[in-house]
Amino acid sequence: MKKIAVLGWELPPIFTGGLGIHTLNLYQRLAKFYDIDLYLPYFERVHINYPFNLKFIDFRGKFSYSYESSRDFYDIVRAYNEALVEKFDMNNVGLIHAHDWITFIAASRIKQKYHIPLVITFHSTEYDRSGNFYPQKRIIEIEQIGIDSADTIITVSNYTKCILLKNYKCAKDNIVTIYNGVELELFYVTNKDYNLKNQIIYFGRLTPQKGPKFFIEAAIKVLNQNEKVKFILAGRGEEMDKLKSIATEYLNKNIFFEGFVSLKRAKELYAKSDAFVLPAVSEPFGITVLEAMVAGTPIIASKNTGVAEALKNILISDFWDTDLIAEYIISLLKYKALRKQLGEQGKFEAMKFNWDRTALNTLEVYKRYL
Amino acid sequence: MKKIAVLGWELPPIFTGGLGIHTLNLYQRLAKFYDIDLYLPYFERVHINYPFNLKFIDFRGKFSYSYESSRDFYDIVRAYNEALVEKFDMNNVGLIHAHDWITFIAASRIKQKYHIPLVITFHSTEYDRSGNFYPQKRIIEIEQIGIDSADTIITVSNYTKCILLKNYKCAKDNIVTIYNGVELELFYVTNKDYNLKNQIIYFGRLTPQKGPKFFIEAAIKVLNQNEKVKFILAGRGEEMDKLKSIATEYLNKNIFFEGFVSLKRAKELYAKSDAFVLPAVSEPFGITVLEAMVAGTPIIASKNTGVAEALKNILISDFWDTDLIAEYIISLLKYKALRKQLGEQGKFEAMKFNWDRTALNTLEVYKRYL
Amino acid sequence: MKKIIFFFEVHQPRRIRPYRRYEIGKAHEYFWHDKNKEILSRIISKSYIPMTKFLIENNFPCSISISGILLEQLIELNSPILDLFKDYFKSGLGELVGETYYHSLASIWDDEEFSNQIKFQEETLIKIFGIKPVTFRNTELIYSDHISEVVKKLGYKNILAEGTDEVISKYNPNYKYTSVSNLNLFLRNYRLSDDISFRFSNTTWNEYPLFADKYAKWIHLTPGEVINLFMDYETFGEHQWKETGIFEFMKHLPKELRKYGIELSTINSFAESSGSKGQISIQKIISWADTERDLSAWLGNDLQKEAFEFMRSLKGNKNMHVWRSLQTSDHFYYMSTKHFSDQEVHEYFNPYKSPYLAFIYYTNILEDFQRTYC
Amino acid sequence: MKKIIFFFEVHQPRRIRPYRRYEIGKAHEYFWHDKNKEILSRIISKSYIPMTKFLIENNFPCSISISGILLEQLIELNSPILDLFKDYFKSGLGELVGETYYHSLASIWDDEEFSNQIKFQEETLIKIFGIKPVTFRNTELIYSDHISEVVKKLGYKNILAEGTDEVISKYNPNYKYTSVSNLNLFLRNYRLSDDISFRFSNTTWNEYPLFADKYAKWIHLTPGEVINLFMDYETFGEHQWKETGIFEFMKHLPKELRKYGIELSTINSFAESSGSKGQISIQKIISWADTERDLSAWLGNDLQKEAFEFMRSLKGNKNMHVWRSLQTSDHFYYMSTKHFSDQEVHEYFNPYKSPYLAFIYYTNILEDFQRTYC
Repeated sequence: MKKIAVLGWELPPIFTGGLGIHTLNLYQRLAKFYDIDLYLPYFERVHINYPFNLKFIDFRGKFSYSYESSRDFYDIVRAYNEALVEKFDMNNVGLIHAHDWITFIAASRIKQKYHIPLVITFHSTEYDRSGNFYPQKRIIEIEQIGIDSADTIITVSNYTKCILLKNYKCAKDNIVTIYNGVELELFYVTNKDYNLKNQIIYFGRLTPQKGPKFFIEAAIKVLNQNEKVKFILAGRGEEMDKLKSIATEYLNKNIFFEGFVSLKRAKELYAKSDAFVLPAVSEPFGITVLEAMVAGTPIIASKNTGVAEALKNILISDFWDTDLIAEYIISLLKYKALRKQLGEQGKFEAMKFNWDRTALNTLEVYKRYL
Repeated sequence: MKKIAVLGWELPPIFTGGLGIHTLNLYQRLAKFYDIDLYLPYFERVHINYPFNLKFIDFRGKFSYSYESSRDFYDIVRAYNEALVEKFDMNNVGLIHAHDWITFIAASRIKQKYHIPLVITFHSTEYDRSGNFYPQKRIIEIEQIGIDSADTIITVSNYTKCILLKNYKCAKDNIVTIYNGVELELFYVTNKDYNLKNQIIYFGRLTPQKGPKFFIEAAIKVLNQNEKVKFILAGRGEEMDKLKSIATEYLNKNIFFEGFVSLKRAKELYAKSDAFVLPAVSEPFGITVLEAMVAGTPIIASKNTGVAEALKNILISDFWDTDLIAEYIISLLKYKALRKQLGEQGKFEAMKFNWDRTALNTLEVYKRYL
Repeated sequence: MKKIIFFFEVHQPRRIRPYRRYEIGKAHEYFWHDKNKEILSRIISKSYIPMTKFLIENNFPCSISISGILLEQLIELNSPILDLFKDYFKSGLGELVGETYYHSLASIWDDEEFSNQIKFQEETLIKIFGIKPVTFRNTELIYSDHISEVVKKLGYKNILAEGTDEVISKYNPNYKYTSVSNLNLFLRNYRLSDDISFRFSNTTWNEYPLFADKYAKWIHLTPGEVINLFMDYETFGEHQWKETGIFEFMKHLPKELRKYGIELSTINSFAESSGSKGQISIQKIISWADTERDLSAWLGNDLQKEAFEFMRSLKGNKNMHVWRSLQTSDHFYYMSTKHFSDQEVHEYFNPYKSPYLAFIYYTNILEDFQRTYC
Repeated sequence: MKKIIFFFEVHQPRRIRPYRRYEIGKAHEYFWHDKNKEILSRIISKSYIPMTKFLIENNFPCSISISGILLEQLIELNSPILDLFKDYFKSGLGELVGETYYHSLASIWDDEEFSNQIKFQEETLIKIFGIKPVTFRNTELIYSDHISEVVKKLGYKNILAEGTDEVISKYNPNYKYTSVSNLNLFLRNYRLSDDISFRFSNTTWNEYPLFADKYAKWIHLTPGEVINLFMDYETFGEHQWKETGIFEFMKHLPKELRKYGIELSTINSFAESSGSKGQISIQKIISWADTERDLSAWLGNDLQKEAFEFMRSLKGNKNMHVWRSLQTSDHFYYMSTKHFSDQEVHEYFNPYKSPYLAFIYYTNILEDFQRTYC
């Protein structure tokens, strides 16, 4: 039986970013079908039993000092990729699956060397991450290398697929969209009550990409009409101070910055809010949308949010149209029926995004080569 | 690419029994992985597009008159199997998957003839169907032939697996349990209210196998203490008159026979009942349990109900222990918290039974041979 | 001698426009003139004109109701269809059927409001066609004993209702019955009606293609005295495109029926010539909508209920015509969130795509209406 | 000089038996004697006896609380463990800590009931051990300013609380503090406590295996004056089996600590010799239970709330001892339906396997109690 070599970056419980959650949920299912080697950067403390083989790539030797400290992220990625190529165990591998630009250099070189089919997944593109402000050319080049080398490209939404088609050289027929699942256990709220809570929530990093600025703009427009409402921004990020200066008039009176929140606190915030707003400038998928929906919370999301394309029971706006976002918020505050219907139908809709389906669809891609 | 030949019996919308629902949900997913020939008895009117190939076996020639009318079911099955063997299209088939005894004769003969790997699924055994009263020996023999010929046996629960191990000659290592999914769309109820409804429901055929008699016995025990409760038996079956005679004292006052109910009516009944009771004598899976749970209804099920082994948020009793069943009913009527907690947690638990998982697990079996 | 009756519902709402909150208190024009005109023009040219010409040219008798809210729009558009309708009714072949002017749900919550809207429709029909109807068809066949009482008091002789599964489990729909209010009651035969209006062009239907001879045979084999085929007028040319052969089918149908001695009729002429099979009481409200055949297409979810209550609360205002135009059932239909196949039907007809937007625009408008006219 | 304090909670409930509805009004014996005896005997021989012997043999100082409801059962069982405990406290190494006799949740709903249960426990401790405690540890470290006020009034000097994430985000738990009621307040160091009680034998833990030298070094590197290691007594021999090496670990720990000049202490002796780092106010109730560190382990769902309300409603009855024995927190813990890892913990301890059965048996019993004693 041929093996699958997965080039990864993170894995819960060590790092629980979106990519890590995807990696764990996908490969614990696929491990029943294939022998899987999962390559990861060296971590000091992983001693959990996974159903796949962990291959830790120690690339600290590439630096004269500890990699955690001073090198910039790009250099760390290069070092990781270099070490990956050197230490790659070719034995019996039938397919390589590489996740995001942080593994694409290695993926491309390994493919060149051994001529094994390559599948790559874009969980995001440099255009998303930069929020279209100064995308790094050197990273875009690496993404293009990945595209050029890949036999199949997986994107997490048609939205991301369109970004690839628009900004990179790549063929439409090579791209497959596969949606992520949502972790029900963490966010499911039984029987949310839809009484008015006068609270609206934003949850995400405070970076231009996610559009917290537009959340605050919409908040101010609502507050100019109704001072009873609380707007909560949960999450950290480099924009914090700038955002606070925009919110100034209402800061700590109606607009609150929660900073980092645990998953438990996130669930609590979802459950206690009348709406979750994600005015993302560019969001390849938007798992928080599904999480909030599973908690029964009505959603206002931007058109540039990948998962929105697959959802009916949400309200959609342009990210910059804070007039419209404010109007949606006011309607939600005003009409319980709107909160309830969106919340309940939305919960049901979101629950259909399960990781079994993601695994099935990924298997379908693998089947082309194995 | 090798094909999979599926020996089936029914398919929605023509027949929508449990086997038909299983066949449709499973193969519309697996059709993405394999070219699938689905063999079915000849039906006059199927003109729907499925993602797999339908192969209709017309076996009316085996009789001198129309098969629908007078021959007994066993003879029809024999004729279907005979015709199946004759008309089987061997070209490029890599695996045969046969469902229930009604296809096992053909499966065994085709395997003998072409030496193709054979997977069989038991959706029920003769012991279940007969409710342990006079199981037909000739059918058990056919089931044994299926077992003897199969490379892997799939059962829909460990409960059924145990029946096989106990009553047939078969090896434990050959058997894999794969649970069914539930069709969310049909039964999901948003925010059930758990106010007292004074209504308890049984939904299933009125046959000894499903234990409606024990439902009535428990009902009478409850009614002797509380005359406000309504007990509804939804479904038809040969036991109807006998059951009415047991219910006599309370008939049409507290105990009602609804006869045939549509899915829509079933959902309504689930939603408007304080509990769903299935005191099955032998139930390989028990999809109605999941359906009622998805509708948010508390469950009392017998130990001899396959799906019960995989559920935590239900109440379980011996089917004959109508004292205990009655006590559970009274507690449910008495304590809203019990209804609500069982209903809400149960809904969440049942929703995890999705057909994607069933398909993944079935793929895992196929993978052994293809 | 068996008869078949074709009854057609001719109706298009004044859809409201995507009305934003910032307009509240400022803009009082609620209706989506461009969209309504665009849709209506398409329907007129694809369906209303060819179908009405067909009726005239083929001397095809049938019963027809045309909502007032549609007539208004036809007049505004200055469309030739209005003259065609007049021609058809002048020919005496057709029967003009009454309803509520606004194609509303008034029947289920306010007898007075209901009666007023019926009377207004009568006046309109008299003004335009010179005809006072004697047959009544309520919005989407919404019906109950109580509704028939109100209609009876207004002087009608005949009324239509859906032959729901429950009704036809007790009564063969293919007869004339009597309502508890003592009107002649006609029950729609939904299977045979749907064969034409829904299934006609469905290539996966096992009876596809449906030709007039086969259909005539089915009618012949169906026991009863009168087969009531009630459907939207848009069936012809819009739901079933011309290319499906629907007009050819209709054209050949009368002569195929004649082979079995079956004739076409209108509701009232049948009613006058035929006896009642008995009385039927229908206490719970039924309709022809969705698979539920109840009110759930319009008042099935919380959005619909909250919007409906809000609208009702504005009774007694200074702009009754607009308020009543906001009562048209379609506005609530667009807010439906039903699952399954019905959802697709709802979506097909929903100009806002989303039931949530339908609700938001509608309540925005009511807020303005309340401020401006109450 | 840094100190570490081991505090152990020794408690087993009187579990109720699977009490059927048909027994209501007939059977008034509620407790599951066989099961309780079986579990307790196992724990005594696997944990209580070896651990207490260990403490005595190694002159190991620590603070211990033993619930009254457990002491009753030890007396009934006539177990040698009672004499071992007496020996240990006679040695003067150990400190006996007070609590509610019934290990109940009385502190959160009734100050008088709470005080009575504390006093009853004091009387019991005096009777059995001849010792009146000065340190108080509430059920599962349930704590708030208000609770500390009540405890202060009863004459206690020291009290324990959980060092929750919120508390330790503001205060280093490794000091003695003062409660708003002016008691000496000790905060559990949950990470270092859990290293022993939860993670010690976890082979997938990256620090596995944990040896005394490594642990002593961690303690050494931890800033502060006192490390409060609070845990169940059953940790030793029951949760962590003898075979895991837990006793060897404990045996070597004092001398490894001594290498860094760290000594073991009891709560009160530390309290008397050391100053306060400052006052801490904790207004919302906290506990050491589950990951939430609140009351949700016992009152987190509707089952628990309904059962608790029912129990409370029976105040003022003719069988206070049984009623109070039904207040033991464990009864509510068994009704928890939390997800995740906690669920497994709950299930492990749940003798009925199902929270629903725990609820049904409990309410059945209350129904009988109500009939019989109210």
